[in-house]
Amino acid sequence: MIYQLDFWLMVILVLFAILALEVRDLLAAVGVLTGFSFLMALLFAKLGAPDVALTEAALGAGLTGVFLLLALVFVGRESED
Amino acid sequence: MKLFAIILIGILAGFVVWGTNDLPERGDPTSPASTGVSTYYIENAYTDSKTPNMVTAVLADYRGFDTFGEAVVVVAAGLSCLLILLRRRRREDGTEGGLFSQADAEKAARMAAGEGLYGDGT
Amino acid sequence: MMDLLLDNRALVAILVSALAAVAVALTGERRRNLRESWTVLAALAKFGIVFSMVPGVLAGERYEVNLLQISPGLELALKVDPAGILFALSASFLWILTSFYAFGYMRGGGEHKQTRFFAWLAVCLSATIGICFSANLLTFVLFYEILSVATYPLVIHAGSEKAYRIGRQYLVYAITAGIALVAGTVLIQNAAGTLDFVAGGFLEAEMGTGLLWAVFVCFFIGFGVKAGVMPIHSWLPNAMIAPTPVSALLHAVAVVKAGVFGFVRLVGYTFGPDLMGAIGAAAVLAVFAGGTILLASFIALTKDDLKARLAYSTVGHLSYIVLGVALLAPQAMLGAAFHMVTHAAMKITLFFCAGAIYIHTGKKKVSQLDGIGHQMPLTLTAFGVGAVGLAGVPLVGGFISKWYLAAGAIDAGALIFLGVLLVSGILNAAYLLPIVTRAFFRRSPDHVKLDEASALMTVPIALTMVLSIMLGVFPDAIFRFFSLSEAIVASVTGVTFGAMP
Amino acid sequence: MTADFLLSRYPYILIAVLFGIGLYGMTVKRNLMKKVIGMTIFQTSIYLFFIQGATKQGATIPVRVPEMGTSPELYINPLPQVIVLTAIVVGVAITGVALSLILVLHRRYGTLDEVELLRRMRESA
Amino acid sequence: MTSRFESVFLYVVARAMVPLIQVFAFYVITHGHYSPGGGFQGGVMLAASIILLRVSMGDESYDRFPREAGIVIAGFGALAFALLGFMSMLFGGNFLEYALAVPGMSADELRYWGIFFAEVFIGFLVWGALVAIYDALETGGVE
Amino acid sequence: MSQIPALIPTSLLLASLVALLVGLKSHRAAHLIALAGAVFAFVCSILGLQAVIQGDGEAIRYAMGAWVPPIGIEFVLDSLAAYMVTLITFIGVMVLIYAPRSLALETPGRQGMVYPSMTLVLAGLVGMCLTGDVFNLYVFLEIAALAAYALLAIGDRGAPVATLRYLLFGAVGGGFYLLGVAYLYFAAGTVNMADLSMRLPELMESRAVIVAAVLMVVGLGVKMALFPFHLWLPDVYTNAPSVSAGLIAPIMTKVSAYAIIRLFLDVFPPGFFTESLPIATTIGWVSAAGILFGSVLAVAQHDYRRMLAYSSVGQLGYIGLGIGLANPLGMIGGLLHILNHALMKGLLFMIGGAVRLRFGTTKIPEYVGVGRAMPWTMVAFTVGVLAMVGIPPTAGFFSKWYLLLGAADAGAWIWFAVIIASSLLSAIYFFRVVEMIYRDPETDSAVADHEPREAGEAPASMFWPITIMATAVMAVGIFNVLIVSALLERVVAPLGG
Repeated sequence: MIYQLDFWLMVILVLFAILALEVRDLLAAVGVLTGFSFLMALLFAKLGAPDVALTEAALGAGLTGVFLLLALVFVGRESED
Repeated sequence: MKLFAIILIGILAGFVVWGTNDLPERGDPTSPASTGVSTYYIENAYTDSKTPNMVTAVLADYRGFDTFGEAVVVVAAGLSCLLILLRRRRREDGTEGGLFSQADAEKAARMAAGEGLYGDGT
Repeated sequence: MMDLLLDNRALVAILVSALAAVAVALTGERRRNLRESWTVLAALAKFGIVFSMVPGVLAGERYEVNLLQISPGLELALKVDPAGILFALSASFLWILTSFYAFGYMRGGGEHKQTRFFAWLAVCLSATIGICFSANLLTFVLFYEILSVATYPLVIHAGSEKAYRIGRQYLVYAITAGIALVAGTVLIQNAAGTLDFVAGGFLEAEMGTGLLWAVFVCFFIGFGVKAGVMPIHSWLPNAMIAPTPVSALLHAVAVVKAGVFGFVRLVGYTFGPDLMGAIGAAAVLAVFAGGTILLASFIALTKDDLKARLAYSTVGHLSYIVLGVALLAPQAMLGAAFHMVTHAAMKITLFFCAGAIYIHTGKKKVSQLDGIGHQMPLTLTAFGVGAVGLAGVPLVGGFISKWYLAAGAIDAGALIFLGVLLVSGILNAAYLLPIVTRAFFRRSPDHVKLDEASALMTVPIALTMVLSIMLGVFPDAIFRFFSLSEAIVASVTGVTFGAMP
Repeated sequence: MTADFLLSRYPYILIAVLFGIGLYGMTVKRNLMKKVIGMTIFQTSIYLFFIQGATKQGATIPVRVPEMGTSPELYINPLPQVIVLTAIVVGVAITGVALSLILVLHRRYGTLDEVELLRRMRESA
Repeated sequence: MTSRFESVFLYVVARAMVPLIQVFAFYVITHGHYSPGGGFQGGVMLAASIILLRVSMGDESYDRFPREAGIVIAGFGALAFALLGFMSMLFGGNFLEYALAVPGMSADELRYWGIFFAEVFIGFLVWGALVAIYDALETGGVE
Repeated sequence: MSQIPALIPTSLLLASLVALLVGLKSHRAAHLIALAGAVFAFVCSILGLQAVIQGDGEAIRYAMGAWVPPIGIEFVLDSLAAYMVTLITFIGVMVLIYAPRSLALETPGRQGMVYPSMTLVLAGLVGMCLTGDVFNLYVFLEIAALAAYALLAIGDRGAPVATLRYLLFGAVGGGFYLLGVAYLYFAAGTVNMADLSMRLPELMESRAVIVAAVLMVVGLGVKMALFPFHLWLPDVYTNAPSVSAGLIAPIMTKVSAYAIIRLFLDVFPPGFFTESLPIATTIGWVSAAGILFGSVLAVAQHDYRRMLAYSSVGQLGYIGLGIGLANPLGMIGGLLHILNHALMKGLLFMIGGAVRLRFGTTKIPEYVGVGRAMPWTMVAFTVGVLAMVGIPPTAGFFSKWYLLLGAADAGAWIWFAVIIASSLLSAIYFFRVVEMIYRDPETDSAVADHEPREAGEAPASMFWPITIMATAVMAVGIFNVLIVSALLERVVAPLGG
């Protein structure tokens, strides 16, 4: 099956998404989210959208992560849920 | 409450999946999306603008206005962040510096009580 | 220019007082003489304009003005017909007298915010005349709502917590009524596709009994509130907290009569007597009116506050008119139309007197009035005339209208309502005449000397008294009220009366 | 039917799951940062929907290769990619604004718990 | 505060990397026609380079890239894009109709350059705006 | 002339960009540029409106970049769009004239950034109205939303919290809309509205289209603050600066309502929203619930702005009812209410700002004596209140009139009753304020413990916009038939009748 890679990528994406939301440490959550975005970029590339993949990698995985981390500097990394 | 939200989201997700039933098969080259406008872009992108990358051609030319709008969104976001966060920034030597510090509260109060379009006689 | 004004007399009659309101508001408190001359000028002009249309209307002329389209297929339109001019004539004539009386009253009492008072009074008059001359329901609703809102500042004039509370109550009633009217109007527009008043009615039985009943209920609420039909009357006695000229003009002549006039329009010009009878709505209306007459009279008996007593008397007498309309008999309708005028004249006399007594002596309660007839003989004489008139004694206007009402009740075969009329006549006498006897035949606890209120108040009182008597002796003199009443009945039912009584 | 459906539609199901997870994060989580993270996941799932719907069997990326010519079935549909490109930038812009709001309100109220925040806001009003 | 992380290594590496990143970013922007990439991606890279500068050099970086510069660059980028759109209107075309922007050139050539300039402007704009957002966030909501 | 559809949004965008750059140095120059842009856009909209009316409702179509749709993006100036655009730019001009003094008080030191944001909001909303492309609509939606977040967040202390909630709601709404666009695109292969309306009739049974319609309507419904999704609205308007509230409350939610109407009338096949799917009816029911909910809660409020916010929830329901009735009269009522409510709410929020400037309060019990202190402003206020309650001949009466006619026509008696009940409720909560402002601490025994208010009419730059808006409220009421017959009757023609 040529779509097998897609499938496993997507499953991992779902796991990452759940993880990003359920981890209590916000720093870890942001890290997982960055990983999520990066995998997503990979999937985009796999699906034949290199432009989008590049953008997602740069913006989603890169800058969003930086912004979130920057915010964490001020608001702290604890979360109650 | 939490359970209720999860059930609702589950129903929504189910609904979304239900809708995909009538979407074309995955990767179907005869689907409406593949046979619609996109064929024009694929066929003519190079002849119209000598640009091999069709995404760029569509982005900057055919749907250039979308991109313009998007550019404005980015600027709007930058502007919004500045508006929300940047008011006064204290430099290390204690002087008021940085962006946008023309008016402080006192001046504002004067302006509110004053005359003219901007409250200071002008 | 002159032609334009003459052609649009109906509109000019409305605008005159609106302009006066603006002029009054701009002139302000400091130049009060100038301010008051605006009021007088407008009142005279308005009366003149309305009066000038009377002969034409009697001759069959209908002055029409189409202002502008306000909704596709619906015009803001004015049309002067007998019913309208009858009401407009009485209101505009009494405004003249009220104006003078109000000058005396307000100055005598040193009331605050007189500018606001006179301006809103003028606006109310505009709206009232607008109601009179409305050619269709939408225009009617428009002026009706303006009247509701414009009355509010007058009701809260006193500025006390109680006044505001009553003002709120008034607003809730008035807005409810207005919304009910709008709802009914929408139903009619939806079913009939037209809103123009037609003598004899324009609704058809084919529209379905359910819909017609819904329309009737909406309008019953809409007009019933203003007309003080029980059980939705309770704002009216409370609203007597307003200054007496307001009570006099608005709660005896303009505002409440607007509700009654609405019933005239409803029965005579929207449903039509036949349809009203066919669906049974008339009977319901008559029962409510009859009940109100009796109940209000009984309540009036128990009231010690003079204005409250008069207020309940008003509630009762308004229902006379509603009853007359609801009986559907031509004679009753004639009586009802004429009672609109006679009741206005008599009740305004009574209110004027009450106000004069209050301003002059500070007395508000019936029980305080012992022997006051010796102090203010003219005022109390006028009061007596009004009282006997309301009770239905001949030679005063009330007799004639009651006579026709009674005749109509017999005609309609509704003898129970004849009984209601008779009982209430007795009750009327029972709650009004003791005041007169008290005033003249009991000895006052204080020392009394002849001391009338100022001429600004007594002259209007005398004039309204004369008017009341004139209506009883020569019902058709000068103003041609009786002919107009006959014209109404003729246009609605087709029945003409030969000679006058 | 179910097996077939799953085989051909599994991306949609997984996308819907991602969509649901994102929404769950936005609605149920009380921490505002978590909400923003949920928002990112939610938006990304929509981008994925676009991209994966645009795939075309036997087609290559939408960059013209001179030897292949420009037959429509040879290239993947570029339009959804453009749409997603635009949407990604919009999404990041929203995230940026959301974060700046979070900073301000954290400075003012000292908490990121939504319920607590609303309570404090009402109290101080 | 000179830097968030007092590290000479970071300082040196970052300073060395910034120009490289910028060069690559310009390459990405200008080669949007031929390969994946374009204004957005390149602009993000430019922004990333500045952010790296900020992280590694702290306040010193404001001398190289002032705080105001972000929004100004963004504004001018967007303004230039808008004027590019208006340009063809002057010659009777529609908004963003590159083919009419300059009389006397062939349509496809013009569109090529139109796309090129649009990408460049977008690159600048994204650069500026993202740096502006970063700068704003970096203040942490001072009041 | 043919450039008008493009000129309206682009001139606003240009103005905002220039104002942004200039605003870094001088907020005055930014104000003047923003104002100039708005005035220019307003003039253009008037010209466009005139052209549309003279052209018998024939739409002016404009292809961006001269790419014929569906290849490129199309802007369509038809009767409905011209109507909305004129309204938006009018409100924009008024608020921009009004803004400086209020901003100096409420957001000191940030004015230079506020003006470009205001024009951006206007540009986004105008673009949403004009665009003929469902995805372009999303882009403009987000432009307007982003600028609006900033404008709303700089208000009182609680503003950021409220705005973040709005942002999250808005993101969900935008996401739903975008997902709907995706379904629509994959089902029909195009994102152009005109093209879609040609292709969709044969796809009416497609589940994908059904899901697309539901998602798009729900997404826009969230943005519109339709009843269950209204939760963000009250806090946002309560904490926002007067200028932002005066700009955003009148038009922002309306434009989302407009987008739903646009989808209903022009994109999806006739009958799709009414027969295939009960979307219109559902909107009607939730709107009815929203009307009651908003009106009842408005009665309980003591903060002027909060009361207006809840009133907005109710009033938006009227527009929803117009959609729900789905007959010509009801739809005319809904569309007319977009205009009326925009004028009335804008007027009332602006007056709230003027009172705040002079007396520093937004609490209704502290409004005592304001009527004496700023008489003409309060005359305008009274006009606004009368319109909100629906007293003829103000504007508010006529939208209710058409809605009631439409409800009677459709036999929707419960909705009929809801409209009537809410009129009464709005009378209760608005006349409360009227009573308060006309009380006079000097002569009124009931409120003698209040300090007398010093005389202080709103400054001219605030007074004149308020006056013009109040006049417009009256004029739209009296001359509504011109609007209805020249524009709206054409718009609702697809509904038959």
